[in-house]
Parts: sequence; C-alpha cells; structure tokens
Amino acid sequence: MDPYEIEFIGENRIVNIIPNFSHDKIFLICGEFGPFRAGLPMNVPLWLGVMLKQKQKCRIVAPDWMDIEVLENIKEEEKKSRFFTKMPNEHYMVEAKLILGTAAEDKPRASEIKTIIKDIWDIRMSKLRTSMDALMKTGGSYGRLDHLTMMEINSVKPLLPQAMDELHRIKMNARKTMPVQSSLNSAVSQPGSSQSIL
Amino acid sequence: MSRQSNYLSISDILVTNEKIPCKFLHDLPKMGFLDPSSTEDDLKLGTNVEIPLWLAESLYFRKPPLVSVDLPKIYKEAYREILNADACTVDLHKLGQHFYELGCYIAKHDIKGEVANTLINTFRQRFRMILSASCSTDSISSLQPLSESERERTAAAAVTEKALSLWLQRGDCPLSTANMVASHRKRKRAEMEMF
Amino acid sequence: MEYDNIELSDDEEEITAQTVLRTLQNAWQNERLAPEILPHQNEMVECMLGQIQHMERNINKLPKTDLRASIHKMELNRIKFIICNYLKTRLDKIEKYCISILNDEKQRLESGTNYLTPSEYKYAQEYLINMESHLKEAALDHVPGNMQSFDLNKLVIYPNLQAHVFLKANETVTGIILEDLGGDQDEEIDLEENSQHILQYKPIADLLKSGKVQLM
Amino acid sequence: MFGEKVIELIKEAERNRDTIDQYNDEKVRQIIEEMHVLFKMNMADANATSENKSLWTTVQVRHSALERNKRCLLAYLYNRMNKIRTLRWEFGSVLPSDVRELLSDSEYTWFSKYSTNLATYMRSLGQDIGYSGIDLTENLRPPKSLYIEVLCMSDYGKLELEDGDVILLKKNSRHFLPTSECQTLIRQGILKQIT
Repeated sequence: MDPYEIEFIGENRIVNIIPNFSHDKIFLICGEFGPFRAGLPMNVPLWLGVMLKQKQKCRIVAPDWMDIEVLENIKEEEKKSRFFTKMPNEHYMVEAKLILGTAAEDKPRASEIKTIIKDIWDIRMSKLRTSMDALMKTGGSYGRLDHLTMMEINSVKPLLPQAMDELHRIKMNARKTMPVQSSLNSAVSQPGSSQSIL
Repeated sequence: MSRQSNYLSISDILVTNEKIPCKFLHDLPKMGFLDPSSTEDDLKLGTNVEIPLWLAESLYFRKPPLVSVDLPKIYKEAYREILNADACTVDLHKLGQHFYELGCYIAKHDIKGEVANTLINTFRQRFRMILSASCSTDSISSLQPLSESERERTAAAAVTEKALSLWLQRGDCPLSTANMVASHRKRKRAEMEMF
Repeated sequence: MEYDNIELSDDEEEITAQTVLRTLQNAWQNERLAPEILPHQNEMVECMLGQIQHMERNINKLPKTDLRASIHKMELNRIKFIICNYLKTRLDKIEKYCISILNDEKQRLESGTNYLTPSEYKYAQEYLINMESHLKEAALDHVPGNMQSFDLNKLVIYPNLQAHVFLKANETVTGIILEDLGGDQDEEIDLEENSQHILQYKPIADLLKSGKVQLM
Repeated sequence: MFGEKVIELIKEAERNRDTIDQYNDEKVRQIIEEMHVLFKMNMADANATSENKSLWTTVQVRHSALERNKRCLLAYLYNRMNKIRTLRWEFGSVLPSDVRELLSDSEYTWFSKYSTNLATYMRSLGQDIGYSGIDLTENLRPPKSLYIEVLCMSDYGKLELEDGDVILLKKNSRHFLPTSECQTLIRQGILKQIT
C-alpha cells in the first residue's frame, strides 16, 4: 500500500471540531453526525473535519496528545525503551499531518509540536531499522511487533517481508540435498526418464 | 517483484542461463560443439565443459545422470571462508550476479551442505547492506557490490522510502499520468527529437 | 436523508449500512495484503452499491451548492474507491494465478464454498481461454509436433503462501505452529488479543478467513 | 550453443520494464525454425539408436534444448501479455496507433479479447440491483477533494459533464472540474492536475 492509502484508512478516525454554522444531523453511510451548532464542539470523521476546515466551516480541536508536554514525555519514553512504546493512537502520524497541516492556525505552537512528533517518528524509525537487522540475524522467520502503527509497518514493505520470504526460500531449496521434485524448483528440473521424447 | 521462480519467470530463465562446470558421464555423439576447446564431432565421456544451468540440470536429472556438476568458484571452499568471515566485503556484483538463486540450484551438488549454510549466512549478514543502501540518497549505482536480486530489493525499498518522505513533506498527492502512458509518451518524444 | 436498515438476502439478521461499510473496508484491506485470493464479499459489495445508488438519487434532489451534497459526494467517492480497488485487486490476482485459482475453485464449487463470484469465475475461465489461444496462435501451433502442448501443470503460477505478512490479532488465538526449517522442532506461538506479528501467511490463512486476525 | 537466440529475446523483454517494444517477429520465427531443425535431427538420430545406443543421450540433450526454447518463447509472450494488459488499464480500450503498431496481430487479437472480457465483467457489476456496471479503471486513488484544477495537454475536443455542461478541452486551457470526471483523462495524459 502507498502512504496515501494508509492515510485514507486513518481518515476514518473521529476528531473533534467546532463548527461555525448550524445544521441538522447528517446521515452518512459511516454513521450519523451532528446536529451542528455554531460554536459547540462535536465529533466527525477526520476526512470530514479536514473538508469542513478547507471550506472554512470549522475549527479542528487538536486531540489531547498534541501537547508539548505530553509529547516530550512520549519522546523520552521512546528513547529510553528498548521496545516500541504505545503511541497515543494507531494513526498518530496521519492525524498529526492532516490536523497540523490543514489547521495549523487552530493550534498554538503547531510547528514545535510538529517537530517533536517528527522526532518521535525518527526515533522509532531508527529503532525499526535496528530491529529488522537483529531479526534477520537471529532467525528471520518470525517477529512480534506490538505498538507499531500501520504507517510504520508500511515503511518496511516490501523490504522486510521479502527478505524473510527469500531467506525461507533459500532454506527450503538449499537444504534439500537430495534431488526431490518440488513445486518450487520444478521450473527446470523435470526428471527425464519417464518423459516421452518423441 | 517477488522472485518466486516459475516456468514463465524471466528472472529464473536468466539465472538458469548461467554457465556452470560439468563433467560428462557418457559419450555424446555429434555434441562436440558444446566444448569450445575441441574440434571433434563427438563429446567424449569424461570431458569437463561449462554449460548453462538449464542444460546441466536436465542432464543431471536423467536416469542415470548424464553429467556430474562441479561447484562454480564462488561456492567453493576458498570463497565460502571469506563469505562466512565477512560477507559484506565480497563484491557479488562482480563475482555472483545471481549468487543466491544460482546457489539454491547448486547447493544440492554439495552433499555436506556447506553451500546451503553459506547462502543463509551470507544473506543474513548482507541484509544490513541493503538496509543502508535503500535509505541512502544516491541512486543505486553499478558501483555497489550487490547481486542482482539484492539490487532489486534495494530499489524496491528505495521506492517505499521515497514515497514515504514525499508523503511526509507535502499535502495532497496530485493525480498523475499512468506509468506506461507516461513512458511511451517520453519514448515517442525522444524518437521525434532524433529526426 | 435517512437510510433504511438493510436486510441481507440469506440472513434474517438486520445489519446497518455502517456495519456493511466496515466489513467491506476490512475485506479490502485484507485482500490487498493477502498473497492469495480470499472468499468474495459479493453481498456486501452489492449492498453498498445499493446504498450508493439510493444516496446519489437523494443528492440530485439537493441544490448543487448545498453543503450536505458535497459531504455526501465525498463519502460516496471514498466508498467507490474502496469498492473499485477491492474488485481490481481481486482481478489482478485472478489473472496472475488464473490456472491455480480455477483448479481450486472447481473443487470449492462442488462443496459450495466458492471464493469467486459467478462473474469473476466466468472472467477467469475466459481469461484462460484467451491466454491459451494467443500462446497457441503466436507460438505453439508453429513449433514441432511434440512441443505443441499447452501444459497447464507447467504454466501454473501459485500464490506464495509462505510469504510473510503483518497481522494483528482480533482475539486471542493459541497454538499457532511455525514451521522451523533450521532445527528439528517446530515453534509454537500464541497470538494475544491486539498483539501484532510478522509471520508466514500459511499458518494463519484460516484465522484470517474467519476474522480472528487481520492483516496490516 | 543451444538456446542463445532465445535468450536475446528474453533479455529484450527484461529491458524497458515500463514500455513495450516492437514485437520481434523475425527472432521468434528464427527460434521456431531452430526448433524444427533440432526436431528433425532428433527424429533421424532416434531412428538410428538401434545401431548406436549412445545416440540416445544426444537425443535427450536436443530434447532439453527444445524444451528450453519453448519455455523461453512462452515466457517472452507471457511477459508481453502482462504489459499489453497494463496498456488496456492505462490507455483504455482504444490504443494510440503508435502503440498498437508495437503489437503482433495475435497480440492485438488478445488485447481485444481481453478488453471485451474485462468490459463484460465490469458491466456485470451490480447488475442485480439495477446498475449498468462499474468502471474499475476509475477511482484508483484515494479521493482527496471533489474538484481539482487541471491543465489541458492536447487538443482533446468536447467533454460532456454529468450535469450536462459541455466544456472544450484545448491545449493549454485550464479548467476546474469534478475529480471523478477527469481522473481517467489525467491518467491518459490528456489533462494534468495543477497543484
């Protein structure tokens, strides 16, 4: 999948907005939202929040975790821990990009917040690289990856799963010291004696 | 991009085109041309010749086998020692374009299983080379000591890397011309400019 | 603009459009990430198409500049993307693994557990016929007699069930056996609820089809 | 050596992964001819095996070469088939003449049949509930906005929009259009999204 498809999935998350208009409930296929009352906070899917924001119909309320203090703590934890820590939500990067990208003026110190989130992302990405290398060195057939978000997992595709596939294929083929016909190498080796030649 | 080999796989056809040393266990009338150093019409029992893997495999699997297969240099003990010590120092671009894929075919001719172990070790050790090559900003130049499939994996990883950093940098992704359409337009333009 | 709850043909149980959408989105995600073709979700697709149709009719009654119209249109575009991408992903697999899918499907049809919709099945059969006649016309008919066969056993391409996938456990599942090629003993692992793993597809294929795990 | 011509064909298929080359009629013909020569030699030698038993191994070697040629020919055609399939998804059911010329007659027939099969399938979608089908070549990207600004890259002519409006797409003209109604033209390279 490409990042925009994962962003698309993340856009289904619910965010809090403050509309500047009033309107009855809207019945969407993904659920009912509203009523919209000017000045009163309410929940909508992220894609809708972004759309209304672009039409200047609302302010997006940044989620609680988009706060310098909270994020500094997360960053420290992430640095200290050998493992991946649990992020505030499983699409934190998508939320950060969309909310701080389209509604930066709704959030004080938005650019500082962006920087810390990017720092956390970078720490996790470098941890991910180290653990991939370790995974390949120690076994290369199984790994547990709690708390990694979908966007992070996507960043190691196709590299990690393909390397594991390839290692498996080498083990399967190379360990076969006897000439056995298998579906994996049947492309060339067709034991010949039984075959009709003419 | 997966390298699963099947009958119609171009990459497997190219791998099986590699030449490997074989010894003929039977006389082969009229096949003298398989040995470039000989001018005879027939190929004699006991002759050592390098033939493409596809031919070697099919002759080896006849009952009784028509050839015995020797290991290509890169899979022999001298190289195995170097590879097992530090696989990252070996230039597989020069010495083994299809190191792993060819190795999978060749390993069965090494009864002790040393080749198999070397393949697995080498693959594991060199993974970090791909890791670092895939996030370097240089394009994958022919200077890198990677085998063909390592190169493909690096290129695929670099595509992901690039898509991700573009996503992080910009807002919306503009819709764009389809891949083949764009390539054909480009080629057509290039052809027009030649005249 | 309210939607009605929908009744699925085989099921007495009423489910909401919201549930159908969620199921479909999940099916799309899994189809994109699984190496093999998964059981079709035709009822969900058709149900959603019905919703789209209903919704589109209503949007047309609204003034063009109505805010609601653009919100609904945006949602419909999102759903259309899921449906198109889902169906296209399946077509890609059907073409690539045509022979092996048709072989498996013939057996599944006998037991009534077909993975393909009738249209997809027809498409696959036609695709194979066209492939055969092209390869014959372009090459096989012109080569020496004993080389002319269109040999399905050789041309077949199998999905790589040994491929490694990322998954999240929707519920706790114990005793997944991982094949261990190195030692003598296979490894056994448990998947706790919400835990995430990278492992081979084959041992978890059935868990995916029964919804106990999902791919990421 | 056996199977050399056919490898040139395979390497041709391997190059230019994003474009399709002219169908190599001449080389395909030569390879088929080579196969007939090998086959005739085998017929003759197979009949002579009663006098010279070792000729049988020679027959087996040639047989392997025949199989190899067949495999490579099919792989060449199959690889091109996949590209032609992509052409259908990217250019649509009508190919530009310069692209069409790259295909052999048999390939063009395959393209048409593929296109018909695809159209039949797409028409069947949702038929039970009164749909006239769904075009799967659309909605390929996650939607971002309902309208986009586009620049026209060539003189295309009139485009009728769903609401009945007709606009004229002229080279270098700019338009503000519903995304859903111009994405195919963008993929075909007729329009370009301006960001």
